[in-house]
Amino acid sequence: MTAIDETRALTAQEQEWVDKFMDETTLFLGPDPEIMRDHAISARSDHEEIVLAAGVDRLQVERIRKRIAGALDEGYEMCEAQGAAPGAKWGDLTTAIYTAAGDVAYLSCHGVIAFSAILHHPIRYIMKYWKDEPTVGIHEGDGFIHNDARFGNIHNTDQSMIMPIIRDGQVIAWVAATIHEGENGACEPGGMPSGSETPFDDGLRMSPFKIVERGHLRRDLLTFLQHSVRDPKLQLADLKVKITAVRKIMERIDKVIDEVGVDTFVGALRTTVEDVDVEVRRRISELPDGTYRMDQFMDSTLKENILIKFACKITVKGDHMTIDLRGTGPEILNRAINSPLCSVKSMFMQAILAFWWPDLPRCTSAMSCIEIISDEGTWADASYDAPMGQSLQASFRGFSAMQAMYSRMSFSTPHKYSNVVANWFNQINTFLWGGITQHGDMVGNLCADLNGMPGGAKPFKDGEDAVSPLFCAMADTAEQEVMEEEVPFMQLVSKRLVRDNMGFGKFTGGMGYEMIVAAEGTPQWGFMTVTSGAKFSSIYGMYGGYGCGAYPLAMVKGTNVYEHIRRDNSKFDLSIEKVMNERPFEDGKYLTAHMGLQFDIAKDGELYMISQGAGGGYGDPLERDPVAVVRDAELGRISQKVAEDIFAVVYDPATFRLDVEGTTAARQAARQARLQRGKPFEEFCAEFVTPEPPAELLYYGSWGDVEEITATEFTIDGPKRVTAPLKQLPIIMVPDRREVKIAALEARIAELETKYGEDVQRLT
Amino acid sequence: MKRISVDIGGTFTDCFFVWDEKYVEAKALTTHHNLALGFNEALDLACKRADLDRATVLSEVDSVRYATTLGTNALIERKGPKVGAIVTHGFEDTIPLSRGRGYGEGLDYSMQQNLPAAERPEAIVPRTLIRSVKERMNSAGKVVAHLDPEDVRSVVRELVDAGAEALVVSLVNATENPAHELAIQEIILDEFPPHELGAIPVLLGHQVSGRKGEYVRATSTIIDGFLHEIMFHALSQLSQNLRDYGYDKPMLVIHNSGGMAQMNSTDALQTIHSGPIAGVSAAEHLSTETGLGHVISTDMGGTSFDIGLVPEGGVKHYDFLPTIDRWLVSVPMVHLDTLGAGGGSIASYDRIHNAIKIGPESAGSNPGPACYDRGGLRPTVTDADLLLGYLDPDNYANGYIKLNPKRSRFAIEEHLCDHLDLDVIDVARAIKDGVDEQMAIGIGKELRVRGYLPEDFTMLAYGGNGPLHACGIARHAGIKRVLAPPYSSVFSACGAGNMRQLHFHERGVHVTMYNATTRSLYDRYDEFNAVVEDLEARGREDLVRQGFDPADVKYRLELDMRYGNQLLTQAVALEDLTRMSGVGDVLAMIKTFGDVYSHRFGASSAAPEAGIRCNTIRVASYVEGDVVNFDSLDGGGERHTPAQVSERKVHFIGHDAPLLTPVYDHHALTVDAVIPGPAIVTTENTTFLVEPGWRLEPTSQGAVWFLQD
Amino acid sequence: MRVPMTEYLVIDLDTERWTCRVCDGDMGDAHDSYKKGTLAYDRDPREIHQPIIDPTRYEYTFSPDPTYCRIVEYYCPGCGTQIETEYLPPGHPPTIDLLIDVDALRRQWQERGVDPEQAHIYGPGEDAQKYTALHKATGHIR
Amino acid sequence: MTISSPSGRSVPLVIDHGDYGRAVLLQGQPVPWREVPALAGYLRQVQALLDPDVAYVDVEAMMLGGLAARPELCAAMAERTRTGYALRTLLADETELDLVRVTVTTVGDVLRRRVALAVPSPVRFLASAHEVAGTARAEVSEDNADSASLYLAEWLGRLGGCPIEMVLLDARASAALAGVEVEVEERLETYTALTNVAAHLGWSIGLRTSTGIEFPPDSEIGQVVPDGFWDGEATTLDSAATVRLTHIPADAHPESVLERLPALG
Repeated sequence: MTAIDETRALTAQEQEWVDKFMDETTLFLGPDPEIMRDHAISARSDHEEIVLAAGVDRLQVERIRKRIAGALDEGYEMCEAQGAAPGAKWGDLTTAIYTAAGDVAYLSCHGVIAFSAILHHPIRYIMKYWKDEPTVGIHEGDGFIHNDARFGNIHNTDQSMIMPIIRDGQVIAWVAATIHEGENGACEPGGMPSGSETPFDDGLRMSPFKIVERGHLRRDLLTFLQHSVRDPKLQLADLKVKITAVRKIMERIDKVIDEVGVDTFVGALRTTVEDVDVEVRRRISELPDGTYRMDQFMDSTLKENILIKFACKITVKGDHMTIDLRGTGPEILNRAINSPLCSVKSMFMQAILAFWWPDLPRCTSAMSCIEIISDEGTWADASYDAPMGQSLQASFRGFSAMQAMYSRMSFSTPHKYSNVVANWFNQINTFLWGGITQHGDMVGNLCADLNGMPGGAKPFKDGEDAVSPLFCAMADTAEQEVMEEEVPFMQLVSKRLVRDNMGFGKFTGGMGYEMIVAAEGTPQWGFMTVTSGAKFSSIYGMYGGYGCGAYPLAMVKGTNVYEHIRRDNSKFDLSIEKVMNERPFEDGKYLTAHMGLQFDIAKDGELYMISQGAGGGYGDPLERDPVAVVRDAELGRISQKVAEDIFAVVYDPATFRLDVEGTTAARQAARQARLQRGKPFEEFCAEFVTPEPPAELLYYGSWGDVEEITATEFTIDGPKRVTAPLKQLPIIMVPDRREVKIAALEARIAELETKYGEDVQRLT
Repeated sequence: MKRISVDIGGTFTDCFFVWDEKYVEAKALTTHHNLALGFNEALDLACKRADLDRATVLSEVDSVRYATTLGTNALIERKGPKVGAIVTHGFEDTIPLSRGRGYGEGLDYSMQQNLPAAERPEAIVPRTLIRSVKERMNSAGKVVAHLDPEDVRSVVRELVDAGAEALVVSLVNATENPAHELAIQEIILDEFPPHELGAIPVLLGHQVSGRKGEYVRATSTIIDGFLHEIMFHALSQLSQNLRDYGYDKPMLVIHNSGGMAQMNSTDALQTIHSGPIAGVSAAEHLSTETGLGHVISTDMGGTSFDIGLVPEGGVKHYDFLPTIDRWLVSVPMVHLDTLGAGGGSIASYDRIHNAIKIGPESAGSNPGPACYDRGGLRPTVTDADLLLGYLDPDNYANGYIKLNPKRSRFAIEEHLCDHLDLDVIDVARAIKDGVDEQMAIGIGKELRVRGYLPEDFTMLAYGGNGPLHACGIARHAGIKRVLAPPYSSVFSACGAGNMRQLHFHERGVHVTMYNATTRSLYDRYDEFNAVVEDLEARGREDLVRQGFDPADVKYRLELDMRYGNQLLTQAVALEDLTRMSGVGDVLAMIKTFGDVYSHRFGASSAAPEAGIRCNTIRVASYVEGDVVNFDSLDGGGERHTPAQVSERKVHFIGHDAPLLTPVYDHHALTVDAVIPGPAIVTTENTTFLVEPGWRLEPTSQGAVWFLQD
Repeated sequence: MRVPMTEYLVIDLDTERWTCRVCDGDMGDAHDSYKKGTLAYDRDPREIHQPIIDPTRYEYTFSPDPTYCRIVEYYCPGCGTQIETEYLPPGHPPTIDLLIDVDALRRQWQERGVDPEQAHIYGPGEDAQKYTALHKATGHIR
Repeated sequence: MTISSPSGRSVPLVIDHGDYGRAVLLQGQPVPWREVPALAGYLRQVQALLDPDVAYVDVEAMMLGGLAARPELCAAMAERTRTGYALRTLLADETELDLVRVTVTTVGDVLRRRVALAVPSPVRFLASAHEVAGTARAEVSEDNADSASLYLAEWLGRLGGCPIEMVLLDARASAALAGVEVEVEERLETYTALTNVAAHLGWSIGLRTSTGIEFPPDSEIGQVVPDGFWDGEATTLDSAATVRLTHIPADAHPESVLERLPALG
């Protein structure tokens, strides 16, 4: 991109020359920072000014809104029913109407509301660059396609179809449908590659371009797209679905416009957007002024374990809120976990509209007035050149920061819009898979179990076990029988809660379940997992409650368990705990790993085992109702050890009768022990806090609440820790983990050779 | 034809009585402790109107049919036995965890979206009553892990010890191979005989639902087991009562599939919602008999607005995974869309947009609208209707309830007027218009997502509030003809009088009609036909067991099909084709599917190039029977305006000043009358509001047309 | 006037002090971080999230790795109630998670004109009201 | 609506037993209105001894008498001083409602009798609530009484589903009403919200005044059996009565009570 060193102010004439030169020599138009860094609603257009000055009839606006909502839902239902993408089937999609400037005025009732934070970007881009571009232009019947998150998206697997509503030659509004399509030609199937090491591994990167021209779908461009992805059927079918849905919506809206007139319609959209903006400011002013901070630490690049920080500080003053992400770790230029800022913002929006203010209409203005401070070049605000296949790793942490901090910010407010609730689980613990099915089809997809994220505890009730993904209400999980009919693997354990897997607290977080899968009857099959949190808990507790545990991937390779089970029914007694600890299949190889498993070939009958996480706990576990603890123990939800160690509850394990006195004494003792071992804070800090991270830890981010960023750079002399302001950090890349392992092995060999004095001839 | 049909609802027991040419309607209050009392009262009233006595009628009548919504209530009130469940190893928490939508099924939209308040309903089967057995079938029904009888014994013993009063066995892939479910049943019967266990009913998943989906099938079986006793009890009371008065034929029970069967061939699950569904069925019959064309049936009551879809040409719309109370189940149910809007819907102030929000909260019948004067403090649609002058405070609901307009005015002023800076009548108008439009949007969406246009439809309006809001809803929906149908006050019961004995049997299959990868068409005809034959045989058995001649049994083959990997599976009824004998049949099926699909979504949206699959084969087995005759709905002849009984000032949408509006009573509803709007007609059961620009033309059998001028 | 700021802490606007909601003990200056008034403890995460699979044989066991993750527990020095937990890398300075503008808080409540402790609820819905009432009746929640 | 008479009496009998029970059964301890198990035990004793046809539950004693244990609720009731605020707050309180709901349901289950819910009349309730809150009124207008009846009707509606046989509104003078100028004479016919909600839920409803007990037209005919009856005072039983209500004084002699009881059969 272009930049000029402004040492001397140019004259108007000079500036014009320069501009013209630059314009003529632009290599290509990248994302426009002016558009991409701005999430605020646009200023009123002249047209909107005039219309609103004339006054609006509130009741009429309400009627228009209802009809728009009906039309959008209609379009949504069509996409959900007809969409071929798995995401469409569980509602990972949206339909929306926008003002001429691209602000989302209304989003379909169902589906992923995070889209309301980012869809204005591509429209602003189209309006700025393509409207007056003679080779492009915007005409009636045109449709633009887009997926590249760097131009405004949650991630590249979502594809939008965007169409203008034009009256008298003017764009007066936009309608779009967006679906999580999955496959997009990335280096691994499914559209969210954890293995991507360059942006080019991320698959299709469509900046907004016109694929429907005056009502006609362009075959040439369509063919190009189909050739660029693994599933050309999907690419075609869903493009058709989106076009049909958007057109249906537009038919309804045309009717509304015909009835009420362009001015009233435009006024209604703008009023809606502005109403919400006013309301959001009012709601912010209800929160206590102050600063709130929550830092999160992620333990994985999905290839190797590191520790990278997601820093988040919120300041509330009057009706103004600022979110400050500075201190967040740098982007890692050859790993998939980086996220563009807009994607992180979309998950802020998700938290705002789903967890803060679920009653608020979904539009761009829900976050418009909130100021966001972030420096480009972090993994939560990645630059143009960073791979972003697993941007959810950063953006879901953006969600968690907002979700948990709001429960804290709003704790004291007398008027609440949603329940105080501890952290929702924030990882998509599921299997991605691909290969050749029993029907001979080539497929790639994932288990909908990612929709079983456990909920956080409430201040008055335990969290719901494996209940709903944080990013979409009413997202469905599949029936195994239906899955097994389509794909050549079984969930031998499909849904069984894992004992002790909850966020402990006065009220406990929801529990997660384990899944054990194995392929059967397929020439070629493989699995992937794409989550972090095997060494550092992904979510934390609230007010003395604990977070979730850490989640491994466990595998039994080199044996066909189906053969064992067919021979001996007693071997069909599977749980991660039993299989890994008792090792019932003699010939098997038992392994654990973190949950960033790149596509791994699975032979028939090899076991892959994972567990859903847990929701955060609320309050001091010693305050948990002892009866509830015993009930959990009786149901096998917790072990006796946990009942005693964490909750200090004593009961008879044979009869599950609570020992009331024993419990009172144990709790008294536990409190005393805390008073004994706890150190006054200053004293504690003096012992605990170190000036920098432990030497062996690959740590990225600020160490404490400081401006400078700590990182490990891999230099020619090996890893070297650097601490500097973000802008001055070197480019961060991590070495290939296999090379690291080989180097370690070679060093060990050399060491042993030396030790035993072996003389090795390298050249024979 | 001599026939009694009843619909036992939460409040009223409706009776529709056919005695040769005489058609009589009657109503009584439902008597919950013994349904027979209310039944008898309604029947007696009907008999009196027909100049007959109960004993004569019951000894001569050829059938008694019965529809009810009581199963739903029993479920909501959780009145039932302790059910234990036996599931496949590895699926121990499938039932308690439900599916991803499990916390929100059956809730209104705002609660579904509210994740911080997400809470699953209280389980019917508590986790303590779920056990797994080590066994597993694969998707083709091949045994992966064998069943161990010892394992079964200990598990059953545990469940019985834990207090299970009914047992549900629902194993993975049992629809493909039920051997393990049957084996478990056998072990239970052999080793836990009734004298030891008492009569613990055992229900097998594959017998309740033939579809794939281990969660929905288990849930269906559980609900069936849970309601079994209470339904059986209620039905027995009724049938005993019938026997006492000389009726010796079997009592017929209406099913939510749109058919009916004898009591002993009825699963409890099949009776849920059968009342409202009988109404849709009546609409269908009315449409066929009188040539109404496309019909949308609407039933607007106090808390909900039910929409049923009856397109011309017998196209059926079913829900295959309907929600019952808070549970997703697997049973083919006639499609009924329910909007949370009725007379009791609460109007509240929407601060964000400075507007009025209507529903989804409802004042229900307790406390009811503010004007019921039972302590209801918040304004409702009925309060708006009252203030606008549509309702007569002294003659509402046949005089059962005296309305108090003072309360309505107070509630609206208190909650809405100041905020909106509008006066009471303006607000009332906005409420009435708003709710009409909301329902019209619901109707429009319902039709359009299925490929229909509202303007092509006749709207049937029944239910307590239907004829009052009919014109308003129709105007917003773009519908020009509204019919308050014949016998509208007992319309569901009337529908029950028309139903056929019908049974559905279905099986989940994996039939690739067209394989896009290999570019080949399905050719395993024998396999396909064998499934169809088996399903037909099961339907035949059901009907033969009820005394029908196998030769009278007819079959309709239906397939659920889809393109590629769509979520949507479209039910396709094959009118004449019941077997597959060559490529021509396969292509015919594909074509029928394509036609239905293109009609629904537009021709360009069909995607056969992505492959074509059939997931479910379903056979409807039925016998034809006598039906109620509806008179022609064409009035014809000269019409004149009858005499009004009074007049009053009434506020209408689109008219700033109140209009002096004539008021009529039921005497005005003669077949040669025409009542131009604005007008109000108050009858025993309902209020007809004729808005300006509409006219009302009664026809025979109590039906009334609303027509746009 | 006492404003409940967390499950276990109120800010007493009269004294401008953080105060424990369980034992009424003083927890320091309300203008500063409440953590300064707590006792803190560095907890090995394996004691809380106990291994489910054998830690002697496997690297990943369901327990967080203590070389990556520590749980800092904060106790009220008066009654020993665990008022917060914090998951941190070993040696990472504890986060100042809450700094309240006390004067603004006072103004806010003066305008509201109600007693913050009386007005406090956990959520708007029927669920919150129902369960809160139930637990309050048994004294299980404050 | 007929009140059932499970005891077998020809006219069902409702007994206000609080004073007598306290003296005779509880050795002077107050009736444990707020402790459900203890209360059920006490009512079982009353039933064994006197066999009333419905279980008499005194809401006034239960709620207003127990508010000392709910200082935060009292404070909330006192937050505004406008007429009716205290009552409205009290009746909106979920904990109190739950207590009544649980009590009535449990009593119904344990005794297998339906419940007569004795509730202060709107004016009396209004005044008592203000007294408890410490925001006592000087006067109560017709509108105040009407609003109070609405709050009470809404509250009663929320007890729908409980095994309630009848609601007895107590409009007799009380300490809380001393010195309060009441503009209206309480009449059942003016409390349409209350009679409607009772009719809707299938309950009988009566208004007890200093002179007797009034039921809506075409429903019960009530007779109040005076206190003196229990000490042997001659009392004419009204043969038209369909329900009888009596209060047994604390100082009634147990022997005399048992002796007089069959006279009401």
